[in-house]
Amino acid sequence: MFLTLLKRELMLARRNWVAVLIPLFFFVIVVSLFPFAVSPEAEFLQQIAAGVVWVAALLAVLLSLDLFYRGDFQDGSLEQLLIMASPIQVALSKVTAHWLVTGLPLVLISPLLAGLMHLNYAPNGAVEMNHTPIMMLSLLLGTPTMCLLGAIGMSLSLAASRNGMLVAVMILPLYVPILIFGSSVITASLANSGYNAQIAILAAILLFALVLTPYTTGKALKVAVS
Amino acid sequence: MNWQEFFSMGDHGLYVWWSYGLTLLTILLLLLLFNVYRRKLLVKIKMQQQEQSLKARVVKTENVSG
Amino acid sequence: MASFSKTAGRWFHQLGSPKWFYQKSVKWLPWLWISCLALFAFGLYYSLWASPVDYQQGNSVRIMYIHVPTAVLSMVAYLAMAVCAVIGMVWKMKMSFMAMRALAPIGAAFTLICLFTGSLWGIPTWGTWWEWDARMTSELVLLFLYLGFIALHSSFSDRTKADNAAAILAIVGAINIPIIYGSVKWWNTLHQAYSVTKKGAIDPQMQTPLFIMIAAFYVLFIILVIIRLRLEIMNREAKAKWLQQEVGLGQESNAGANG
Amino acid sequence: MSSKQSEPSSYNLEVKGLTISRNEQPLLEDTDLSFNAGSITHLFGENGAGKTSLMRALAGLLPLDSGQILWNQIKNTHPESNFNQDLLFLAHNLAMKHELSIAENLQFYSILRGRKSSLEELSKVAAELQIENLLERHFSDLSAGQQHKVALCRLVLETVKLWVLDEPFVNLDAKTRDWLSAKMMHFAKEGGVVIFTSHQAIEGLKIHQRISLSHSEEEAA
Repeated sequence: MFLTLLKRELMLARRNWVAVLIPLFFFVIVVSLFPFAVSPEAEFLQQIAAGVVWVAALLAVLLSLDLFYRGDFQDGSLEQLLIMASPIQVALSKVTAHWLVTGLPLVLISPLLAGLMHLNYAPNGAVEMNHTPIMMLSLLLGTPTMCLLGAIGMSLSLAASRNGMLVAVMILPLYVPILIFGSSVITASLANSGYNAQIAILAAILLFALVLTPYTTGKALKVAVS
Repeated sequence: MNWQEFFSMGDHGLYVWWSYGLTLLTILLLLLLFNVYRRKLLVKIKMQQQEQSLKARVVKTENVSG
Repeated sequence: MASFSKTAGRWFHQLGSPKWFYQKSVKWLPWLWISCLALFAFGLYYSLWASPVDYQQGNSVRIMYIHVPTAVLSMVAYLAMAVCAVIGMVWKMKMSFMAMRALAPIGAAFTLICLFTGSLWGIPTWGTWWEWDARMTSELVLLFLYLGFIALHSSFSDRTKADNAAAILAIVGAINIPIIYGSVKWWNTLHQAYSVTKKGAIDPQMQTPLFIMIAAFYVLFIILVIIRLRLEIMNREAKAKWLQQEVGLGQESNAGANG
Repeated sequence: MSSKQSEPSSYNLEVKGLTISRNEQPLLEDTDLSFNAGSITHLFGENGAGKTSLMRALAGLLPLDSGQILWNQIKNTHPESNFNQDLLFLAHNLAMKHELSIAENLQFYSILRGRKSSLEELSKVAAELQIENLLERHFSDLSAGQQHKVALCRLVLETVKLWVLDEPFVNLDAKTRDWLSAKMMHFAKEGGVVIFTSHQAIEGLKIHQRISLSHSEEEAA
């Protein structure tokens, strides 16, 4: 049952693949705005790279939420899904599809942005350290949680109003913990001090969200449809 | 501690009195907001009184023979 | 035990009826106002006059007598909202949804008071009106949670959906509060070696005014919640017959309690 | 018709003490209804009388203020009750994805129902409704009438025991209306329960029960 739902979501995503790519462009554009706004020196960009990449990823995930929930809500297929399959499966299939289609690509193109932000810059003479894998790992653990929490916000605001800002206002405060730990992983690796603790906490938050969120999203979807 | 000292509070008075004053102001503002809302609701309730109260739904089930 | 659960059941059921609450609360309000003003008079005397001056921060420590109680109440209000949300969803009690909606603006107001008293306190002690101190930052995030709740609840046209959706958000928010507070505290120690505001053991002489002020703010909080809850009842039960008489009555006799 | 059901199902739907409201407005108070196996019920009522809300309540979408819905004597929200598997709910919005083709839409729903309907079944029912040459076309390219017909195909393709249809006959041409009436009667003969709403009576359709929902003008108690 879950696989059928997932296959459908992915088929739909493939059909309007342009709308799916937009969050990725958004992610790249937002990150590349910072050198204009701040300063292009490598030393400086490296300092803010972690935070910028993480905040841009957060916003990209929020932006792409609409695509996976609004359509089904409006043409009535959400009702059919909630009748025929259990709300938890519907929520899980939507979150998984959202992560596979938006979250994972964010992680995969983040090395490009690491380059843009001179993440691996080493002043001449210093040993060249590669921090990109760590950043990808932190995003890999962070993006699913973003999708899970975003799913709650989106399903709550489905019946509320059309504007996407409401989801952001509700859900961004809940992103604070993963933003703190996610970006501190990269800063820790920049200062080559230990980051295992942060990784562990990120993973813990992910598991915590994985257990609680689908049920809550299912409930919220039921409310939206009632 | 005479009155003058009491108010100046050793040059921190400004901040202390400002925070107590603003807190009082916020509470009063909140109460004022509630009163304005109350007046709006009174009008709404009066308006509901005149309007014909809600219509009951009647369900008639009849079996169609054959 | 049976009699206890019977009375608790009756009480719980009674509390659930807006009519009972609306009529009863008029009687409570005058008493609450009196005790609140008494506590405040007593508390203010102690905190502004009779309590010692802090050797380091001087008189500005007196701001603590507002900052701490409002911080406590801003948290209590959100947790109370989450409890009302759970009761509302499990027992489908309209009254608890009304209480949840009534708590939100008051909790937000207390968080706001806590934030700006903290800032005013920060100017003499930190030198700036905003410092990313662990407690202040958590209060700021709490304010965002309140605003998110109010924004969600008021953007629904159908009130039952608004209640259910906002209840879920309140519960999710309440579960996330400890995580947010913990991560902000950890993040704060990461970036700031020393803890700026001295929150060590409070000088015992300061403890009595603090407790009085906390009690005073609690009573004030309850009064505000009752007033806002009565308004919420008026808003949702506008069509009810008993309310129309009640309001008609209220107009002529001009009951003392405002609200 | 898809595979012949071995023995006619004997499930009936009972509604006890139902109270539903929309936007804090009570629509039905403490109503008892019963739809026994093999019956067709026509729910009649002007617009805004609460027909759709009642249908959504029967489909388990609208939370009930009080009362319960029993499907085969088991509460529909009970874990063991297979109410959701046996129910086919068709609403005004046809719940079809515009990006997908008709075949994909219908296949998806039949897989979700548990049995992937074969291409012959698809084209057979499409032929009955004269939309067989549109099977590969995207749902968005169809006219409103054709889209409605695609939704009706689900009635044939999915093996269920309870039809809750909201305004199924609206803007259908005569031929399709007769086709639908025939399908309903056939389904009822097999023991299925049919509940549908419509503004006017459907001639040629033998119904067993008519429920009319109307506002009464007198003061509420």
